[in-house]
Amino acid sequence: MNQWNNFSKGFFKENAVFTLLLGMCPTLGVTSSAINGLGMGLATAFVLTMSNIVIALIKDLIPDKVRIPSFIVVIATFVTIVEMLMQAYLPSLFESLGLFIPLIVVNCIVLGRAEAFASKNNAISSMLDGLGMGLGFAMALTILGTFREFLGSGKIFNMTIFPEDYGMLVFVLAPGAFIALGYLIAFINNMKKTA
Amino acid sequence: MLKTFSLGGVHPEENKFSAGQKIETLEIPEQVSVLVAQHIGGPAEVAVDKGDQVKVGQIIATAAGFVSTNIHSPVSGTVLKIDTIIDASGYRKKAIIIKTEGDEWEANIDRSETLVKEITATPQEIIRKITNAGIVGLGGATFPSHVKLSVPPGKKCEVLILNGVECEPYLTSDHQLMMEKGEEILVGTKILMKALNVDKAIIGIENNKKDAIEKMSELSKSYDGISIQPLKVQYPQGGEKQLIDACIGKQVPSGKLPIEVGAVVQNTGTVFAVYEAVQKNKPLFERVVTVTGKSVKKPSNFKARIGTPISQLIDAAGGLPEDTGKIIGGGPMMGKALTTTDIPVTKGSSGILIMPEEIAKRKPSQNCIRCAKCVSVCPMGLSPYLLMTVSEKSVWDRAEEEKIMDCIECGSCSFTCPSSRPLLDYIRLGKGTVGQIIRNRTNK
Amino acid sequence: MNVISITIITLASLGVAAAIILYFVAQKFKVFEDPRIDEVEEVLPAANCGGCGFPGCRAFAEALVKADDISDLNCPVGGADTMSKAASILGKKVQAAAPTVAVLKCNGTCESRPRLNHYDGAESCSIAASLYGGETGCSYGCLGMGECVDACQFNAMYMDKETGLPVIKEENCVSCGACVAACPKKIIEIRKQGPKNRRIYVACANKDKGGVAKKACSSACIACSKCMKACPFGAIIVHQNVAQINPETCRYCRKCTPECPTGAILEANFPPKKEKKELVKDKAE
Amino acid sequence: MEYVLIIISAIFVNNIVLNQFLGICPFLGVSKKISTAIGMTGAVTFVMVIATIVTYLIQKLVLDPFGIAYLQTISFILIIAALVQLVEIILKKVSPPLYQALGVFLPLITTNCAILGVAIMTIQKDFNLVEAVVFAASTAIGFGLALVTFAGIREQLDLMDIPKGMKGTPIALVVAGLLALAFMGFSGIV
Amino acid sequence: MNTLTVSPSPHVHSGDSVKKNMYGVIIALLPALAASIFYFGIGAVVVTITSVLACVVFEYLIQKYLLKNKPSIFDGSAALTGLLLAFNLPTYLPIWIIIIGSLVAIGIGKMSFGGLGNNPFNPALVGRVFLLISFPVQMTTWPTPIISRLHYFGITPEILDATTGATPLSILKEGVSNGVANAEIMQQLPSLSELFFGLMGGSAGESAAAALILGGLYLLIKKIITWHIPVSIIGTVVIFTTLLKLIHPDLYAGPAFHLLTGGVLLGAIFMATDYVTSPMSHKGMLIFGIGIGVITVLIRIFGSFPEGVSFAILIMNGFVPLIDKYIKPKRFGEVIKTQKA
Repeated sequence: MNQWNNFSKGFFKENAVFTLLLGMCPTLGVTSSAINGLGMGLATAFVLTMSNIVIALIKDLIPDKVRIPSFIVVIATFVTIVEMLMQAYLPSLFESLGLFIPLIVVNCIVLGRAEAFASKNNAISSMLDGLGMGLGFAMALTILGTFREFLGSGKIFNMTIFPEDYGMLVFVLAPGAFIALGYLIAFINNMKKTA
Repeated sequence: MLKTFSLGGVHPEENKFSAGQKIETLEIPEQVSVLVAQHIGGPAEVAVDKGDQVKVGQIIATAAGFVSTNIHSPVSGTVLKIDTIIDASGYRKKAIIIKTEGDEWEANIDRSETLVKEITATPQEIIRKITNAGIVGLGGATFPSHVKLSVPPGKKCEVLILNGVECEPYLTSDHQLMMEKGEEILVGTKILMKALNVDKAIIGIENNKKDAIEKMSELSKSYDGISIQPLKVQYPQGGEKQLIDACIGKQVPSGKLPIEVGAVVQNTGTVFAVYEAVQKNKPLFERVVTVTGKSVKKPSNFKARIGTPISQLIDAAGGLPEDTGKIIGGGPMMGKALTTTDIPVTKGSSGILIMPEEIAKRKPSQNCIRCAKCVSVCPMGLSPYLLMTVSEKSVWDRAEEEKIMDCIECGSCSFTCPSSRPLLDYIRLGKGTVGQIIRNRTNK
Repeated sequence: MNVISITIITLASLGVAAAIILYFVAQKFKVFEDPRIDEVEEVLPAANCGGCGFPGCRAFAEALVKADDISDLNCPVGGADTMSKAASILGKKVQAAAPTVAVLKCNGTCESRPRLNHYDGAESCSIAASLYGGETGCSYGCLGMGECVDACQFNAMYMDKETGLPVIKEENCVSCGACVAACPKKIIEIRKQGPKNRRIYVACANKDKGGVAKKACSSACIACSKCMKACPFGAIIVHQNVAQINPETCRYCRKCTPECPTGAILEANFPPKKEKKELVKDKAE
Repeated sequence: MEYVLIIISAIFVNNIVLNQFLGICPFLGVSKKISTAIGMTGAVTFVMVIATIVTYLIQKLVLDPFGIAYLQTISFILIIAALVQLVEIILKKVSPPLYQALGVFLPLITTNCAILGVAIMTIQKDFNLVEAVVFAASTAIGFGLALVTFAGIREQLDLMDIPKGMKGTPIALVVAGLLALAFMGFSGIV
Repeated sequence: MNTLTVSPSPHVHSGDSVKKNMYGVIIALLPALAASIFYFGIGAVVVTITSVLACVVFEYLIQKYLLKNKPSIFDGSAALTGLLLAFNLPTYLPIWIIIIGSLVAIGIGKMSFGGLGNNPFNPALVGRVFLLISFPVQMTTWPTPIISRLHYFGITPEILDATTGATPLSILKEGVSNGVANAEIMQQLPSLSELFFGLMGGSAGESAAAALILGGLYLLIKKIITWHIPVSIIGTVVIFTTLLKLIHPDLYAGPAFHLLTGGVLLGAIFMATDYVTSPMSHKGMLIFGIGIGVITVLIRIFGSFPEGVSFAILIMNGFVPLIDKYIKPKRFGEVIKTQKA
C-alpha cells in the first residue's frame, strides 16, 4: 500500500507541474504538440527513475557536503545516455526537443526528488517514486501538449480534428504556452478546491 | 493677474447661498454648554465649580500648557454642572454647562462699536493679550494663535498672509465679516504686523468675492504695507501651504511649518478677534457662523455665543428642513458630519451646512479604473489611489514611503473620483497609523 | 582505454579544481548562523500570525534561540505542545501557559442598542471609529463592520447578521490576538479559557455613567456594583463605570450573573441553569 | 554591427524567458518584488557571464581537443554548480540582505536552465569568445528585463483583487503569456 | 426628521462617474465609426456589432457565472472594449474569429484579473494581437474602401480581387523588402489627403484620420484624457520618421505618411490613453508615449509586422507598473528642496 502511494502520488496529489510547479521550462518549451510532450515526459521519467535508483544505492557512500554535486553528476550521466540513445533511435524527436534534452539535467524535479526522496529512502521506494513522479510529469506534459496542439492546429497526436485553418497559431507559440498552462493550473486548482 | 497655487485643486459648486446676508446677532441662549477642548492641544482645565456665578468674558477654564488656550464664559449666569456632552467628534467630551441670567459683562471689556485705530500695545503686550483672550485659528483648524505668533528662534518672519479665501463651498462667514468689519480687520492686521515685526502683509481673497476684493482694496490704501491679492477660485486655496504658494510663490517643504519660507498665515476671522482682544479687551466668546444649505429657508450669517446649541441657529435660519439627510459642522469638503443638533457652537464652528438626503448619501464605491484624476487634483502632488490601496491592505512602510504624512486631507481626491472610492477615508486611517508608527520610532 | 582514462581524468581534475577553490573561498567567507534557528522554526506552526508578538515564525524562532529564559515567550497557536518541543531542542524548560481564548466584551445587539444615525463611510471599523462614536448612543461598543473577522486567519470568527456582532468559534480560536489588535474599540479580550472551558465575564465596555449607558444600550453595564457585592471572592471590581471579573480569583460560583439587572454578565459553556439549581437544592437537603 | 544584432536579438527578439522558455523557475519564483528581481538579475548576469567564459574555454581547450564532446553536459553542469556555490558563499558574507532576499533561489541558479542553456547555445552557435560574452551578458539583460517588468506587474497585481481561482501562479502565467504576446512584436527585427 | 447620515469628509462629489467617462470615449469614437461604415459598408457594421455584443455578453456571463460578482456591464467598459477591438479588425473578418477575439479580450485580457481596473494590458489590444498572431491570413486581408462597401461573407467572389487590397504600410514594407525604388512605391500609395480622410485599406476604425482627430478633440475638451500621451506618441513618431527621412530619403516614407497610416492616431488617441493601462503621472505619461512612438517606428522599419502600434502599446503597458513606481508626480514642496540641494 505504502509502495503504491509512493508511485501514485506523482500523478495528482504531488504532480510536479500542476501542484509543485517544478520543471516549468520543458513544460512550456516542448509542449507545442502532444507527441513532443510525451517524448520529453518519458525521457525525464527515465532519467528520474534511474537516477533515483542509483542515488538511493550510493547515498551512504557520499559525504553530506558534496552530495548535491554528486547527485548532479549521476543525473548528468543518465541525461547523456538518454541524449545519445535518442539521437540514435529517435532522431526526429531529438531534433524537435533540441536543447531541452541536455537541460533535463537542470530540471528541478529530478534533483528535487533525489534530494527529497532518494537520499532518504531505499532503492525500491525510490524507483517507484521516480517512476510515479516521472510518469506524472509525462502525463502533465502530454495533457498540455494535447491542449496546445488541439487549439493551435486542430490536431491531436497529428490526427486532424478540424481543419488547420481554424487553429489558433498563437497556442503553438510562446505566449500560448504560458496562457494555456495558466488556465490549466487555475482549472486544476478549482477542481481540487471543490473535490 | 489672478494667482493660484501650482499643483492640483478642484472647483466644486460654490453654492454661497448666504452671501450678502448681513451678520445677525443671535439671541443669547438660555443655557450654554462650553466644551473645554475647543482647540488643538491639551484641553483647558476647568476653573469654576458647580453653582459659581460667572460674567460674560470671565475665564472659566485655563490653558493647560503652551499649546492650549483659555476659555471664557460666553454668558453671565450660574454654572449648572460640569458634565460630558456629545460634541462634533461624535464622542462625549467634558463641558461646562451654564444657565444664563441677564447679560453682565466683565468691566474691562469695551462694548462700544467705535473703531480704535491707534495701536498702543507693545508686541509683548499684544501677544499676551492674544494669549489671555483664548484666540485660536477661526478658519476651522483651531490652532492656538499665540503659538503661531511665536516665531521660533533663528527664523525670521518676512510676510504676514491673511486668509480671506474661504474656499469651502457654501460658507460665507469670512466674506461677510470682511464686508462689514473691513476696517477692523485691517487694524487687526496692523496689530499682528507689529507683533511679528514685519512690514508686509498680503490678504488673499478668491475672485468669487469681487465686492470684498474691491472694498478691502479701497480700505487698505490708508494702511501701509497691506496689499490685497485676488486669487483664482480653486479649492483648497485656504490650505495654509496652498495659500502661501498662491500669494508669494514659495512652497513649504514637506513636514515643515510655514515659517520655513518666512510666512505666517492667519484667518481673517482670527484677525478680527485679535483686533477685539487687543483694542477692546474682549476675549473670544462669540463668532460668526454661517447656517446654510440647499433647502434651508433663510441661509444666514449669525454672530453667536460659544456654547449655543446649533439647534437654536438652525431654528433662526428657518428651522430644520424636512428633507435633511446630513448636518455638517463646517464646509462640505472638510467639515464633520454631526450626529445630533444638540452640539454646541465652538470656537472652530465656521458654519453649519444642512444637506438634503439625496445628496447626503455617497454613491457605491467601484473598482479603481486608474484614471489618474486623483493624482492630477492632489494639491500636494501625492498619489491618492496608491495611498488608499496601501492603507486598505495595511502596507504601512509603503504608505510612509509614498509620503502619506504630507496629505492635508482636503478631500479633492474623493471629490473627483469617478468610481466614488472612499479615498480620503482610507488615507486618513493610514495617516493616523503611520503617524503613530513614526512617533513610536522617534520615541524609541 | 585511452578515451575512458581521458574522460575520467578530465572529470576528476575538473571536480578537484572546483573543490579546492570552493574550500578556500568557503574558509575565507565563513558566516556563522545558529543551526538551531532552523530546527526551532521547523516545529513552529508557520502561521506567521504574529500572536507571539514577533513579526513571524522565523523571528520568533530567533528570539527563542537568543533568549536565556524562554518562559515569557509563548506561541499561542501551537500552545504548550509546540513550546515544549522548541524547549527540548534548545535544552530549556518551559512553563505551561494557561490556555486562553478571545471573548467579546460587548453584547450590544441591534435590538438592545437603537440606531441613532446612519454611517455612510468606507466599510471599516477603524475609519468609523476615528470619525465618531458609532451609529448608536454607545461610543464604546462594537461597530459591527467585522474588521476582527477579516483579521482572523484561523476562520474562528464570523459576523452574526441578527445581532450585528462578531461571534468567536472557540474550537478554532488559537488566541493569537489578531482580532484584539484589529478592533479599534478594543472590546475583544484574550481571556483564560477556564476550567472545562467555562468562563464568566462582563460583556460590556461602556465607560459612561450608568444612566447614559443604560439609555444607549439595554444590555450595558451600568456600574450598579450589585455583582461586586454578590461576589463572595472579591473577584469583581467596578472600574471606570464598568464591572470587571478577575479570571484569576473568580471561582465560577455564578452568583453574580443573576444579580445583574441588564444581563451584562455572560457565562460560557456552563450546564443549563436549572440543573444547577437542583444541585443547590440537593446540597441543601 | 554584428554585436548589436546579437544584443538586440538576445534581449528583445529571442528573449530567453518569453521566447525560449529558459529560466522560468526563477522567473516565476523571484518576481514577487522588484527589488529581489533586480538582485536576482545581478546574480544571474554574473554567473551567466562567468559560466559562459569558463565553459567556453573548457569546451575549446579540453573537450574538443580530446574528442570527448559528449562530456559537455556533465562537465558544464559541474562547473556551473561550483560557480554558483562560490557566488553564494561570497554573497552571504558581502551582502547579507541580498542573500536573505534571494534566499533559496541562489542554489536554484544551479538548476536555472538559462545558465546551462546559454552555455550550450554558445557552443552550438559557434560564437567566438567575445561574441559568447556579449551573448551571455545580453541574454542575462534580457532575462532581467523580463523579470523586472514582470515583477513590476506582479507587485501591482498584489494590491488588486484577483479572482480567487486565478490568484498566484495562474495569473502570473497569464501575465507572462501576455508579455510574451507583446514581445512578439519585436519578431523579425533581426 | 430622518436619521442623520454620518460619513467622513468630503461630503460632496464632483458627479463624475466611470459610466460618464466610458460613454464619453464611445461618443468620441462615433465619427470614426461613421467614417468606417461609409468606407467599408456592411462589413464595418457586422464587425462592430458582433464585437460589441460578444464583449458585453462574455463580460456578463463571466461576471455572473465564474466570478459570481454583480454584473456591471452597464458601465460601458465592455462595450468600449468591443468597439475598440472592432476598430482594430479588418472588415472582412469572419464572425467566429471576431467572437474568439472578444472572448480573448474580455476573458483573458480583462476578467482573469478581476475585471475593470485590474488588467495590466489593454484588453482590446490583447484580443487584436492574439488574433493577428493566430490568424495571420484573415487578419491581413484588407477590404478596399468604397468598392467593397456591399461585400461581406464573400458574396460576390468574381470581383473579390477588386475588393481586397493591402494597407499602405504593407505595400511599403513589401516594396522595400523587394527592393522596389521608393518613388515607384509611392505611386502605388494613396495621396496624403486621401490618407487624411481614410481612403485606404485597413482596419475598420483606424483609417479616417480626420474623424479620429475630431474624437480626440472631444475627449480633450471633455477632459476625459489629457494631452500628454497622444502628443508624446505623435511627436515621437514625427520626429523619428523625419530623422530617418532626412538620412535616407529614398528608403523611408515621411512623417505624415507614418502618422496617417496603420492606426497611429487610433492608438495614440484612444488605445494608449486607456485609463487602466496607462501611467498615473504626467511625467510617466510622457515616457510612456515616447516609448510607444519609438517602438512603433522600430517595428515598422525593422520588424516583420508592417504597423506595430498595437505591439508598442502592449509592450509599454508592461512597463507601466515600473513607470508608476519610479516616476512620481511632482510633489508639493519638492521644488525648494532641489533648489537648496
